[in-house]
Amino acid sequence: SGTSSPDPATPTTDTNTAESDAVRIGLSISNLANPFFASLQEGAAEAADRLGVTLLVEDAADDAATQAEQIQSLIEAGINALLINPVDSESITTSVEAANAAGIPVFTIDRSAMGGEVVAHIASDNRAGGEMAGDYLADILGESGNVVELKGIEGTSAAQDRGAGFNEALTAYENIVIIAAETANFSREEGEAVFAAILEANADIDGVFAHNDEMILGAIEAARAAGRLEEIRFVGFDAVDDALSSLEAGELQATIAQQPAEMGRLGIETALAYLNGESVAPSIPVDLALITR
Amino acid sequence: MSTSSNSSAPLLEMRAIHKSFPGVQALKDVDLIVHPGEILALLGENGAGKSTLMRILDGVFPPDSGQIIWQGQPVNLRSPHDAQAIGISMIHQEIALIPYLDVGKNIYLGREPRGVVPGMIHWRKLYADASEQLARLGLTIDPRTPVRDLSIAQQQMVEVAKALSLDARLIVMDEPTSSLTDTEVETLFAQMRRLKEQGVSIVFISHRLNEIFTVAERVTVLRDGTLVGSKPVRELTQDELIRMMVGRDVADIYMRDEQDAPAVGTSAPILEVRNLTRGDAIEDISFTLNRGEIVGIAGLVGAGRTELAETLFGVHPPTSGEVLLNGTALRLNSPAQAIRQGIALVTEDRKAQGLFLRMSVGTNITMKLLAKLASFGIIPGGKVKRVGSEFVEKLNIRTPSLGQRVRNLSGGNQQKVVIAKWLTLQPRVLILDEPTRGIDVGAKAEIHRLMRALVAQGVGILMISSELPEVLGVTDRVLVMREGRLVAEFNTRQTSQDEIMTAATGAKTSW
Amino acid sequence: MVTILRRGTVFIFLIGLFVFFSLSSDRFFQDRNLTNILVQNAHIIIVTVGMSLTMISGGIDLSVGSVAALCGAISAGLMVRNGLPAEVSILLGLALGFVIGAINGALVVFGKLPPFIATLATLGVARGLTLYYTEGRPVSGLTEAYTFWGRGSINDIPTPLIVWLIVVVAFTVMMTRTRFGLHVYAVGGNQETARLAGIPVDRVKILCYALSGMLAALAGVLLTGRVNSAQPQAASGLELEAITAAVLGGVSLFGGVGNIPGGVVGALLVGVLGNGMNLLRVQSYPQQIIQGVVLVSAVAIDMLTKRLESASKRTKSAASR
Amino acid sequence: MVTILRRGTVFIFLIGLFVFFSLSSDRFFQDRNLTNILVQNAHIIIVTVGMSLTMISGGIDLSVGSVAALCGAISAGLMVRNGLPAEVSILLGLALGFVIGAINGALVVFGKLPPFIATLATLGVARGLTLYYTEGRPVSGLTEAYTFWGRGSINDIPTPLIVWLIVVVAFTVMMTRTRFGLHVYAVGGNQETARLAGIPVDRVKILCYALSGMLAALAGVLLTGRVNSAQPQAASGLELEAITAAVLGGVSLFGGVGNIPGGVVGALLVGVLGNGMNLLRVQSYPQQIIQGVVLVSAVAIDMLTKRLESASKRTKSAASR
Ligand SMILES: Nc1ncnc2c1ncn2[C@@H]1O[C@H](COP(=O)(O)OP(=O)(O)OP(=O)(O)O)[C@@H](O)[C@H]1O
Ligand SMILES: Nc1ncnc2c1ncn2[C@@H]1O[C@H](COP(=O)(O)OP(=O)(O)OP(=O)(O)O)[C@@H](O)[C@H]1O
Ligand SMILES: [Mg+2]
Ligand SMILES: [Mg+2]
Repeated sequence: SGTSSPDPATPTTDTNTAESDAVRIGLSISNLANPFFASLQEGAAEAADRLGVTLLVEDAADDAATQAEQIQSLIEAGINALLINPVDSESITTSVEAANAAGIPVFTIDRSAMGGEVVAHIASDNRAGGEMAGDYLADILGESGNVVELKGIEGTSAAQDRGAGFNEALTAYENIVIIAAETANFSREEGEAVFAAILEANADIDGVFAHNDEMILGAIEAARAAGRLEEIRFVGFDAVDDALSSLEAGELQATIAQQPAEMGRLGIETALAYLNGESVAPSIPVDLALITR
Repeated sequence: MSTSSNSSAPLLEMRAIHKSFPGVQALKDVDLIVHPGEILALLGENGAGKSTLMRILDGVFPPDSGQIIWQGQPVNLRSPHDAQAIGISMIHQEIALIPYLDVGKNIYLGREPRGVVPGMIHWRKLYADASEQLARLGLTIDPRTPVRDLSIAQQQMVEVAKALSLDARLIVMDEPTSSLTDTEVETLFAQMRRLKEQGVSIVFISHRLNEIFTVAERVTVLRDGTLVGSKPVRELTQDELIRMMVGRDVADIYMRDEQDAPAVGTSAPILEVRNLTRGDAIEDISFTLNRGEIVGIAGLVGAGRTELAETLFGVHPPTSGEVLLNGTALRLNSPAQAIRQGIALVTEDRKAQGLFLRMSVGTNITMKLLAKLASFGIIPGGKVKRVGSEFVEKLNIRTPSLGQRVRNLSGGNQQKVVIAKWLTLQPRVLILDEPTRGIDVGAKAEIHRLMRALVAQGVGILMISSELPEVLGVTDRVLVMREGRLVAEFNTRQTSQDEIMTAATGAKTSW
Repeated sequence: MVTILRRGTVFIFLIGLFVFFSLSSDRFFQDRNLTNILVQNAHIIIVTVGMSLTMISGGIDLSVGSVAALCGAISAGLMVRNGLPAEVSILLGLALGFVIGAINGALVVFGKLPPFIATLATLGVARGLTLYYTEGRPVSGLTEAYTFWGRGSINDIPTPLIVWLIVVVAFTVMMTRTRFGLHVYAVGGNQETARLAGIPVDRVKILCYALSGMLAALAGVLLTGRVNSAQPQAASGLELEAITAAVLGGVSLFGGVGNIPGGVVGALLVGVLGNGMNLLRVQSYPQQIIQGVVLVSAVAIDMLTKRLESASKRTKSAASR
Repeated sequence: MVTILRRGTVFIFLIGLFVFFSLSSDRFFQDRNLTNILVQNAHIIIVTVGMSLTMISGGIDLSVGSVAALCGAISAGLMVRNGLPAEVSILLGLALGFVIGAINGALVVFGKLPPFIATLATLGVARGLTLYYTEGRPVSGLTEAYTFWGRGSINDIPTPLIVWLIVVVAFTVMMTRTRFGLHVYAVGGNQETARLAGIPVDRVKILCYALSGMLAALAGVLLTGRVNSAQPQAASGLELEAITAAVLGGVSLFGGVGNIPGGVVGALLVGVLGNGMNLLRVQSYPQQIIQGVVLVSAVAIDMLTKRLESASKRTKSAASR
């Protein structure tokens, strides 16, 4: 029932809101001290300004219990819609259920909720990110060559989605062969160790994609040690600081960046669209950015 | 039932038993017969194979070949459980109690009284029964006391209680008296006779020959894993018995060599103990040990002898009093310090305090020496081997090699390793707590000879022993302790077993 | 009872934490939060019971976390993919846990493997099988009948709380009142001696591991129910938490010593500490540090009181002479 | 020598794996790959040496992984942030490891804490401090002088290989030829007997933990050098790998038994297995399963040969009479 049209904003009638025409949206953020979420909030604030929405922001400082309490007070403040960036996917369930009970539509951003009725989940499209990485790698390799995939911790959604996107992208290039796909558990040390073994097993490697930057940075060190840095192209994911400097140094060719501000903007726009009676997809993918030198 | 069944068919026959361990043929073609209602003594030197034979009977391990016939039927005993099931109960040489469990649980372990609900234990009955068993042996221990809080002697009595509580046809007692004093031994013998009257058979192992003559009817002797023979006790003298065991004559082992004996009181004091007190364990102890003198300490189980030895060795600091070594005050903070000052202690509990069971015989013997020989912390390998072999030979330790793990030695041979460890050190004061526990007559004589050689060099020896004949045989003076206090002192040559016992028990009468 | 009191200090430490957090955060001592603590630690408590069992018997079970994940996933899968009723799926999951545990026991008893190695191998194998079975994705689509066990309630009392209480009581009775319980202590206290006393040492050990496996499976079912899906990486590292709780509760790594309620107190101590620090908004770096310090203090104080106690006992017995 | 041979089976298993992988992958038995194996396991081997030490003394050191991370990060930080020369930074890092280890030892000896709890607390505290110090980000910008230890070489022999060989030889000599080594075995074999034999038990234990801490720091420095930056989450879980290697190599969790080269063989066995499976492109789910199975078989076969050996010895000695 999540994608259907909304009940018109009934709560506004019985509250004391002066500007009853202005839509009020609550945004509960896990931790504003983290720059990633700070820019998520900025994106949301900017969109709210532009669209004339009143935005009420709460910072849970990474604490699930605080978040639950703040959401309770947002509900009592009579908001029309609730955007949640949960501290913890599991314990947020009770807050989502509380909002459901109060008839307030709920949207989650970046991290999902495990229970309760959520209209839409807005998050980076890891799958699309994987595809971008695959396409870019194919592109710089001239659409042919041997590539390696370094996978994250098996069973995590990031590893699943990034891997799926990457593999799907590469099916389009018949001259590109994935010669090895190993897990290095998102760690730099393991990235180094695993890629060193892969280097030994394969005399001819043209490109590597890793599910995060830590692993690709490890792989770069392994290639350096083997004296094969020059002959291999590297693509990572996440755009961490070390990856950006490696990009500067010309060792890493590309990394995929998430766009938190974009998530914030999409969150507000989706909520408003829903309140305006438009139908909304349950999962709203947020584009990722390919960062190259 | 009565003893008349002796002439009837044997209760147990072990036929042509063979057993070998890596490097050791422990038993070779051994036969053993036990009649109903009989107390049979099983004798032999350390390592002769007595415990091995009994452990085969208990199903601990199988024989390499041979047969066990129980009441005329061949039986296959694959575990102690099987042995228990047919009515064999066993007191093992090494104390086999679970230290963290209490006395009552230990006594009934494996055959707990059942409660109303299946699987449940009837605790009240268990503790009541345990109390009764303990009382029968004259023990006043609370059955809820954890076993690790008991002294070795008390643990040995708990083992006895455990074996007696089992409704057994045959009870094997592997050196049950090795750390008991006469009083407990008498209690035990009374119980053994009572059981015999009820038709229960007992196999009794001991290195105290006087006990054999007191309680056993027949002896079976092993030597080097082979059967020497079996005879009624009354047809034997002590010398004949020793000859059977060792295969040669042994001069009266307690005979004092008069020339070696120091003149009491003329030598300079080496150790002076003044008003030594530690909590309630030992109170106001004062005595002097002279250079070249062997002083014995006698007393009942729990009299505080071990506590005194441990205090002198710095295991527990005293609450008050002082100890002088060669006229200077000793600091009794740790064993390490005591050792540095020239004091050595052979502890009573060899398994818990004396040995590294999983290490080799060589390492155990030379452990103390190594620390001394090591220069810049580096150990001289050759020398270690030489000293190790020397002591193995001197004390006649039966081991296939210096590399054998100590846990694989027979009980008596383990005890010899403990003693050897301290002899390598050449201390100035040697304290021995039950040093010859479980050691055979020959080796005991050898240890006594070594003690005398040490005192001849000016060492002072303090010997705790529960075996009064030994105390009378080797010491110059005897101190008697009772309830943590020193209650009497005797010149060994002018006292008797009765006089010492009277002082130890505080009783007026002797028996 | 005596055994519970004997571990008094860690328990008092737990009370102390309660008082401290109640004073420093007005949200701590609220129904909702307290219930949370009791529910969220359910799987740890249950696994700690099994861990205490294997540890008291002289072994250890490192496989609990991945056995929980595997049995959670398979029971969920049986229901979602194969359409079995929730109850049947859960019972089959528990049976699987029992069997895996028994295999651990057999490896230890007949393979003569050190328990550390045997269960570590099972840890790897079970996690691998979980990933294989789930293809690395969560198994979702559970019905109320399943999730009831992880997040339902009976008369407002949360089911997981009821489940762990029953487990704790049952296993406490087992360890203190039955022959099997006594035999576990005996085997852990001294295996050789236990054998000489005629105790079926091998059977006792295998049963300990099997029960530990079954409890791990139960923990996996509760966890799956609570988060409404079986996660392939669920319960990783659970073994370390359970061992910590058990040791905090007085179970010895060398066997023969400890009791069930002690481990529960240990698990709650760790749980309350984490919850309280979250309420006080302690950042996550200092949390690890504080946790370490509290861990050390709790056990150190416990050791200290024990020494004082035995010293006073000695004086008392002296006076009574 | 005897001790090495006694652990012959695990060693033979290692050789067997070598042969198997050499036959199945032509890449395996190449200079470069073999060197890789020897270099990439350097930190595990070094930590295993320290772990064997504490385990032989009857304890355990769970803090090695986070101590490695902390000391790696701080030595890197001293150089990058404070401008100290690489060698000085590294030495200070090792000293820090030694001190942390000594604190572990003091907690065990004077605080009477179970080693498991004491070092688990240190695990948490050290990881917390690492995150605090690094603010959760890698410390990069190391010079050649630092990374030389983790990925340089001398005459074409990789430095980490040289370092671990030296560590292994030095500690083997220490354990077999010196008084301290003998005392470590004695303390682990029977603490009570050791104390009564005048061995300074407390000092021996503290030194074991201190050395383990120092070796962990050394491992951290090598690891930091190898990946060219200090990672705040570096070496997590290293403790489990080291314990596994040590137990595989015959070190007992109950103390008193084991030797240094055994642990090295154990570490290499795990390393070779991982490397070989990567070369054979085994997927990662089955890798965990295969690893478990190999672990169990290696130890089981070892146990079996030992039993057969003693049986054949028996027959031989019987025949010779
Ligand atoms: N488990 C074992 N492994 C190897 N050798 C053993 C083992 N048990 C006993 N032996 C050897 O078998 C021989 C017989 O030992 P046993 O314990 O039967 O002697 P015993 O007659 O009881 O001696 P004691 O009077 O000292 O108790 C000894 O040489 C001993 O070293
Ligand atoms: N660690 C301890 N805790 C409690 N009581 C103890 C402890 N050690 C000894 N005792 C008790 O102190 C008393 C004196 O014991 P001690 O061992 O010194 O006596 P002993 O004369 O040497 O007798 P034994 O022949 O039993 O060795 C005994 O009642 C014993 O139970
Ligand atoms: Mg014997
Ligand atoms: Mg005594």
